[in-house]
Amino acid sequence: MPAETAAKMESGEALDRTELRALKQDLWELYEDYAQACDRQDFQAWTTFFTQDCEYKAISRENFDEALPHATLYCDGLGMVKDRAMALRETAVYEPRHLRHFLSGLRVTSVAGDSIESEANFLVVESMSGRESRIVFVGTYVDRVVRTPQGLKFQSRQAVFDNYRVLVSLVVPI
Amino acid sequence: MPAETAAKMESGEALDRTELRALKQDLWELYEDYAQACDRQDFQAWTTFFTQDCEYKAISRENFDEALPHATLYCDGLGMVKDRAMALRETAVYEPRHLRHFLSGLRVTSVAGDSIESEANFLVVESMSGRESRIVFVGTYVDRVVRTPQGLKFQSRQAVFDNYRVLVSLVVPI
Amino acid sequence: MPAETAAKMESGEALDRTELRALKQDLWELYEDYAQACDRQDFQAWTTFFTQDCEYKAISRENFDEALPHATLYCDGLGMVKDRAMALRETAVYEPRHLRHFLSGLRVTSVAGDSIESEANFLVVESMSGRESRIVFVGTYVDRVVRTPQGLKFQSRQAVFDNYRVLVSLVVPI
Amino acid sequence: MASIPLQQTESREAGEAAERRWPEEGHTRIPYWVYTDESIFKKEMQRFFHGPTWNYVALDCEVPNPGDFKRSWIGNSQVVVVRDKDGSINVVENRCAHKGALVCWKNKGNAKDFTCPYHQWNYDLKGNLQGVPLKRGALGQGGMPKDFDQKKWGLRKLQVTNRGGSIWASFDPEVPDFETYCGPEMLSYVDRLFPGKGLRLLGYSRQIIPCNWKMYFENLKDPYHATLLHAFFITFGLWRADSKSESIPCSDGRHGIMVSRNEGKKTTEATKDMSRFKGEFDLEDKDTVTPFPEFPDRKVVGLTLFPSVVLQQQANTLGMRHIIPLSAKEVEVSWTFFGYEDDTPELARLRLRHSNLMGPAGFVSIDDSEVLTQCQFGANGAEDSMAVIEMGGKDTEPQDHMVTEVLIRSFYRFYKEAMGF
Amino acid sequence: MASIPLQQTESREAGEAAERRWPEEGHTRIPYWVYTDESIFKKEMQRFFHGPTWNYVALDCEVPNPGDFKRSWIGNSQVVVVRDKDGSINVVENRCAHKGALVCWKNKGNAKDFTCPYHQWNYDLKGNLQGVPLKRGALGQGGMPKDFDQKKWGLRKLQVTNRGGSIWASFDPEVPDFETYCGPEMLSYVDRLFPGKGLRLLGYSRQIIPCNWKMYFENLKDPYHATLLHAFFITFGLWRADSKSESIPCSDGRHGIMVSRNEGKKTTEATKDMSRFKGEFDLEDKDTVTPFPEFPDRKVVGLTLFPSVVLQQQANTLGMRHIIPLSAKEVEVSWTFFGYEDDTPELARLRLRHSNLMGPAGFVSIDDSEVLTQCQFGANGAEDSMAVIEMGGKDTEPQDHMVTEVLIRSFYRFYKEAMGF
Amino acid sequence: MASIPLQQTESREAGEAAERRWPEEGHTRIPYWVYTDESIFKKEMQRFFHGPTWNYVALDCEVPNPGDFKRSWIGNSQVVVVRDKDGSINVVENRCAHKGALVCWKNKGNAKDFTCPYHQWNYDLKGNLQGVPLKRGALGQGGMPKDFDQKKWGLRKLQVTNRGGSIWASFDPEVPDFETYCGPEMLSYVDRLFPGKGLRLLGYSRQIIPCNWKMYFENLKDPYHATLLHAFFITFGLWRADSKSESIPCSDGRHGIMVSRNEGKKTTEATKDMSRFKGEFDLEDKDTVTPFPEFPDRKVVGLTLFPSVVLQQQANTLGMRHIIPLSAKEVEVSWTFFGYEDDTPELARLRLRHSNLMGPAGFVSIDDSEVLTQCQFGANGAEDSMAVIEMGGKDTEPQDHMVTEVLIRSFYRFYKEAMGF
Ligand code: FES
Ligand code: FES
Ligand code: FES
Ligand SMILES: [Fe+3]
Ligand SMILES: [Fe+3]
Ligand SMILES: [Fe+3]
Repeated sequence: MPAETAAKMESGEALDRTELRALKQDLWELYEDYAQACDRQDFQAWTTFFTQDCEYKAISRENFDEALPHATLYCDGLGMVKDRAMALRETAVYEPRHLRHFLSGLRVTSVAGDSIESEANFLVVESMSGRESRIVFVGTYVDRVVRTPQGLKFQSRQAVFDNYRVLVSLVVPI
Repeated sequence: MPAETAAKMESGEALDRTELRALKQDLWELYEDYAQACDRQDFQAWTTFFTQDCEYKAISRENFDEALPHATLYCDGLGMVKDRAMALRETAVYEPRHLRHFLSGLRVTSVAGDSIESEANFLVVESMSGRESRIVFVGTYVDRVVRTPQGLKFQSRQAVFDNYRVLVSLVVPI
Repeated sequence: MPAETAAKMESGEALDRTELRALKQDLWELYEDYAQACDRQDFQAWTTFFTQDCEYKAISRENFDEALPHATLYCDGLGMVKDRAMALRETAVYEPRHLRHFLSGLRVTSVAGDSIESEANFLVVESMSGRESRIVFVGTYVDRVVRTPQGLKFQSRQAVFDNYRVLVSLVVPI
Repeated sequence: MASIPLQQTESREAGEAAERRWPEEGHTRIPYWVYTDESIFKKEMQRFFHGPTWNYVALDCEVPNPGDFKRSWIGNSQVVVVRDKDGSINVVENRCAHKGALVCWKNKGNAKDFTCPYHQWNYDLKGNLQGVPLKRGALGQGGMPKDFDQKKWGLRKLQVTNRGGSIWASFDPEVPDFETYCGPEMLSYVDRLFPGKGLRLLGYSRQIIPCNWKMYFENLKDPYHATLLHAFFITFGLWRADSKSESIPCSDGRHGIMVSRNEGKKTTEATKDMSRFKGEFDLEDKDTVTPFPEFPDRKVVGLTLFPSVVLQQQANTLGMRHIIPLSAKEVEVSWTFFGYEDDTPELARLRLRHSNLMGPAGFVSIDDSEVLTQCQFGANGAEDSMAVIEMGGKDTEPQDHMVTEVLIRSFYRFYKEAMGF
Repeated sequence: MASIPLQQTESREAGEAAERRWPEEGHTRIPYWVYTDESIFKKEMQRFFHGPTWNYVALDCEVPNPGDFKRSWIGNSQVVVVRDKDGSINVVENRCAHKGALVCWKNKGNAKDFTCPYHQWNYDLKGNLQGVPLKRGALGQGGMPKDFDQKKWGLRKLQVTNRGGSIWASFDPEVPDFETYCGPEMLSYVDRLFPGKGLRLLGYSRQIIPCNWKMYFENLKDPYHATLLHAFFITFGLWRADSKSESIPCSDGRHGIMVSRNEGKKTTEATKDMSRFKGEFDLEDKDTVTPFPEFPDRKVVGLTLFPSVVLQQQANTLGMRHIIPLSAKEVEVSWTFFGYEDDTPELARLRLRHSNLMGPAGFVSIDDSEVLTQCQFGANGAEDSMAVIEMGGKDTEPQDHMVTEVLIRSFYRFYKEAMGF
Repeated sequence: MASIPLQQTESREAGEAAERRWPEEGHTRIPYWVYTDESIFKKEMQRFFHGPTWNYVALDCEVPNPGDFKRSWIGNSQVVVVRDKDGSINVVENRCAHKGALVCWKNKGNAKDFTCPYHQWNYDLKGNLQGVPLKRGALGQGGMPKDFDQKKWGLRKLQVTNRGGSIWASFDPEVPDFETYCGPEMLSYVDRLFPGKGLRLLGYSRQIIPCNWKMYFENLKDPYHATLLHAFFITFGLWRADSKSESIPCSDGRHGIMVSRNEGKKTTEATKDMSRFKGEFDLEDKDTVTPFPEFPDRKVVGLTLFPSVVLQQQANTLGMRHIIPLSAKEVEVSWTFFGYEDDTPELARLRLRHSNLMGPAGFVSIDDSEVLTQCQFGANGAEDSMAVIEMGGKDTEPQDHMVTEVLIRSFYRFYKEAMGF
């Protein structure tokens, strides 16, 4: 385990290298499955990645760094996550689009019992009719993942985007 | 293995988690080696990733979703793959360019004997003289891979690009 | 191990597939940790990835392919690496920016004792106030990594960027 | 309502703009070239944003302490809003008097003074030039000429008003006072949101919409669309045609007041015209659409305060939507969400939740951002065509309902005259 | 060939365009400013694409059932092609009569009617405005004025022709009929491709080429380049100077017919001039260059039907190359590949294979896309310079070979006059 | 210093440019519209880069062998620099005489001749058209008309000067000779860097700076900023106000010579004005700031040779900074780093190390690229405002120190007149 990462690990019961790698592999699958649900715009599937007491934010780095509570998209509890999914399906009006996630740089920053803090970079590319494909979001996930009987889930997921401003609208969760 | 993926797996003889991970590692190497051959513009090497009875398509999502048979680049059999490679070397006229592939989100959607169906996201960035580097392709590979004595090969590779239109030309296969 | 890669491996004592994969995993962590240090703009941390006798270059593909010695950013020895880090902190004047690295396609091209040659693709996306996020660098790392008591370090890292030109300035090392 | 003349502030006018002719029907029509012509855009920047108008630039809670600064925009000009040592607020243009470099390179921070990086000319927090390095040369050589008058070369200083914690600025020294500029009715609504109690900054959301800035402004002068387009609004009764409403043009039409009331989920006579009403759709978490009744008048309000901002109060979310035009075909909308220092924790929580209605990912604002994009697509290349805005009649008088485009008509009556069309 | 006047449809002309002077040599020269000047582009959009021309918009097999629609383009205006309940085809402009939003947001689909999302004005499949929600207000208030005449506010309706399954539209109600517009010779070639039997849609390829739309059009009026540039063509005899060919300008030069014959791999006298001939190069899979002889005349044909399309038949690939100009320096080429309902499976298979010759990845089309990019690079900033097009002489008469630029000369003779240069 | 008239080379002038009026203070002011107006940019390209000027295009060591070529730029026109069979160097415009395609598609290479890919017109290394395929037709048909005079249709040939291995070109056949154009003082400094001994190419760095090209040019006429902005320079004594320096305008101000001396790390009287001096900061590897004394005069030099290049010699890094304007608001700076064939290995090593001071990642150049970006931000939309350049007085005479903007004043005195403002 790189010294860098180890230094940031606050775990009481430090993982050895093999355990950490196994954990990262599990997390990586979680991250990729989540990205895939977003890319498919399967909003129902998206809700299944969260715990009941979850928090989900798509938040600008500006707000995150200043510790401002407002997030561009903010869900406080699984109910709000489910309401967002339903609203996207039932009430929101938007032009069709394709989105693709690219992830890199997964890192575990803390392990405490069943609670894991981890981060990774994301890049989201959008394609729409009549326009060139373009980067719509780039940034870092700042997450707290917990082990549950149903596998790993996000208790807190913050998609901290570096973009100064959102291009038109943030429809599909990041 | 996440429930999501498992649900889509049609295999008669389901793989356990360890087997699936091993398979994904093999596939990942195949995908990366393929991308690398494209990036190097080593067209001869590119032909070696396909089976004799292969199909290769670079196809727009528009055609793919509408199940239209036309593909922007279409090879039906290894002969056509080899002819494409030769034509790119010998007859095509095009301005020099550099391309780089970025892959993310490999997933196995089906395993049946030696035949594996898998997908992954691709992003291709182009650099040319006098211009800024830009995204030229983004989308999803939809593949059927088979085990052969020479290792894993593509029996069918569809590079389904989300881009509404090709930027100038598609010279180097995706 | 794919035939392709094997052919390029010049090692006297060839690694078997398992050893190679283990090596790639170690390298991948090194690459990701390095990228993370750059993204955090932690210049001090950046210096720790290099050996005493290191060479670091951010060099255009144009110069690299023509074997021209000039690099846009050039450090010859750890002293110069440290001086660069200090100058970025203490003397350079630049507008604040966020950068994110995305890596793909790690490959080992040679193993000779404790010295490993490896490559990978990089994509760097920049975000600045009042502007859209954009690709600032894309290309390939060409590296020589050595095993040291402190873990893997770069004896030589060349960030060979395909971009025809740098967008404004190269402040944060690639 | 006072009639405030909007003087012509620029002498030369771009050629194309000068030749345009408005449709003869007048303010019930909008020719699409007002949304596409860059020479008109240039003229708007000069005449409106650099003219005798008050432009929203910040909330004072964003710069609480002496030396705290924030960069902001007036049209396409960048300014710095900074709290002075005496606690007052200054607004200066962010351009060095020497050779034009931006002096301040960060969006927010704290400074004792501002030093331009290029040649280190130094300005105090009022924008006065207080230091020119090597002004007397080095080793007895060079330096500024004797007649160089440092007092003449400060940063451009703007007029500033602080109204209950909302900060407004003007490039024009002749601008009428803020009270006159708003007029009594608009002012009362501004004061309703900024009654003088402490503000609490909740955060920002910024977005770029590929449409003309006036389309965005119009969107908030258009209660008619809200009751039809926004399924979320209609379904949960947050904004409906069958609620008691008002549409009040102010100051010759430049400003507009849009008022309604949250009447909850319901089905009435008028529902049949709202085809996007989704009676069957319900929420898991009702808090999102259940406002705490913080204003005694129980109103829901959208104010368009010309030319730079929309003040929004919907459920418990309060927001300043700063309009930053980028070009004829692109506008940045910069949302500042805020509450009050005396908010209870529960109200603070509701503000955050309700801000999900608004902004780039807002349950209702998504619809607007998307539809405005499509309006600009329609306007592009349609210079021979025009919009018709006759809902609620053809006149420009205040109306006590929302099935009307009177606010838009009033605005274009004003616009047409102010632009000399 | 009938001489069809191309009227001036716009009243005001952009300043720069009006001042340009054509080189005195006339139609044997092309000044590079025709490829770079945005004011000329604007004039072309008005005069050609919005003028008395027939523009390709779709194939009827793309919208087989009532309610099926497809979005398409005429110049830089978006239209919707929709099959009406009675099976006929309507083409309407995709812009709401109210405030200009695009009414249809999807490229393809099926609809009973079109509802604009913004205020839900509803149009039938002919483009008639059939519903305005809250037209009579709500709770007795608001609504449209009494004199609002719904009949006047439909979507803009275009003239439509369906010729053997190819759909053409015109913004100009005064456009001559399609037969007259094409002229008998072009018409016979259109009918050759669209003889009235059922069409089968194979798919689309779209590309953007950073060049003026006329460069693309010229490229298909230029048989001379094909026999030199396209190594793949020459080597496999798909298009060669030493094959029996024709080059026929039509309708004052606006259209062009380019004909040749596939004579297979061979070496003749003329081969020596074709330095890109690669005698040694052969294919593993010969099917790619082995057409099934489906047309009795054994011709290979490229038609430029002004201003919007190239009709291509090469080997067994049939394609409509829709020309969608984006700006003076960018064109989208949208390829629709098709076959016939009665194609045998083997012929269907060959069509797909042969489409590898064409499109953004086409064995020969790559060359064109790349070379046109370089032509635009050359034209940019070269307003004082011009092209010379004297191959095959200086006149504009039809020629029975391909070593000629007569189609391009004819086109620019027409263009010069039509644009008033 | 000879006064070389800069003739008006274009007949029509863009409308906007013609109407601009310079501030009455004259050359001590720069109105910001010189940095933002595209019609002025167009005029500059014609009048300066296509006019009677000598433009840097290459070093002869980049094309050592017959047939070696390199693409380069003069303003926004691309040229090919090629070594002919006899060892001399030709410069031709990269645009086919036929239909304008770029003839050469690679940045560097070796060629016996140039064949345009489109129709394979073939040019010799001087740019003469030597082959037109199918000129006499095929099978007795087609071909070029009898009066087609091949001699008239070559590539555009430029005037060329090779001065000690630096290659210069001009579009204008009437350009004065290079010596006259430079004037004796500038010429002596050019010769100091190019004394006739063999050059060694070290490599390129290219960058795009979102600023007007003149801002970049000015930056190198501005010794005053360097002693204040560049903490790295000041701290290590590479460029400081308290070193013996000169600021010499040449040829009516178009060119400029900036001279100083490396006096190492020190603290003097003047240090107090240099607030960015970092006495406590030291390097691990001192080589970076320790030049080998290769020039007997021990000078450090920056030359602005109008309009296309900055020649830089700082420590042991030698560089040609080629200025390639892309638009009014963007410039490419293309750096060619070089040494001499007789460099010792140690000197060669130092050149590479010292090039870390310069270029897109240069310890000092980063500051410039960043600050110029901010200057353009300041200029945008500030057409009613202007820069003041009075450091070192108001006149335009040479000065023997660096606390002055005399080179910029001289340049704008020249510019104002040359542009007819
Ligand atoms: S530009 Fe600000 S000090 Fe010179
Ligand atoms: S814009 Fe279409 S209904 Fe209002
Ligand atoms: S354009 Fe060069 S040969 Fe025709
Ligand atoms: Fe709305
Ligand atoms: Fe062609
Ligand atoms: Fe500098």
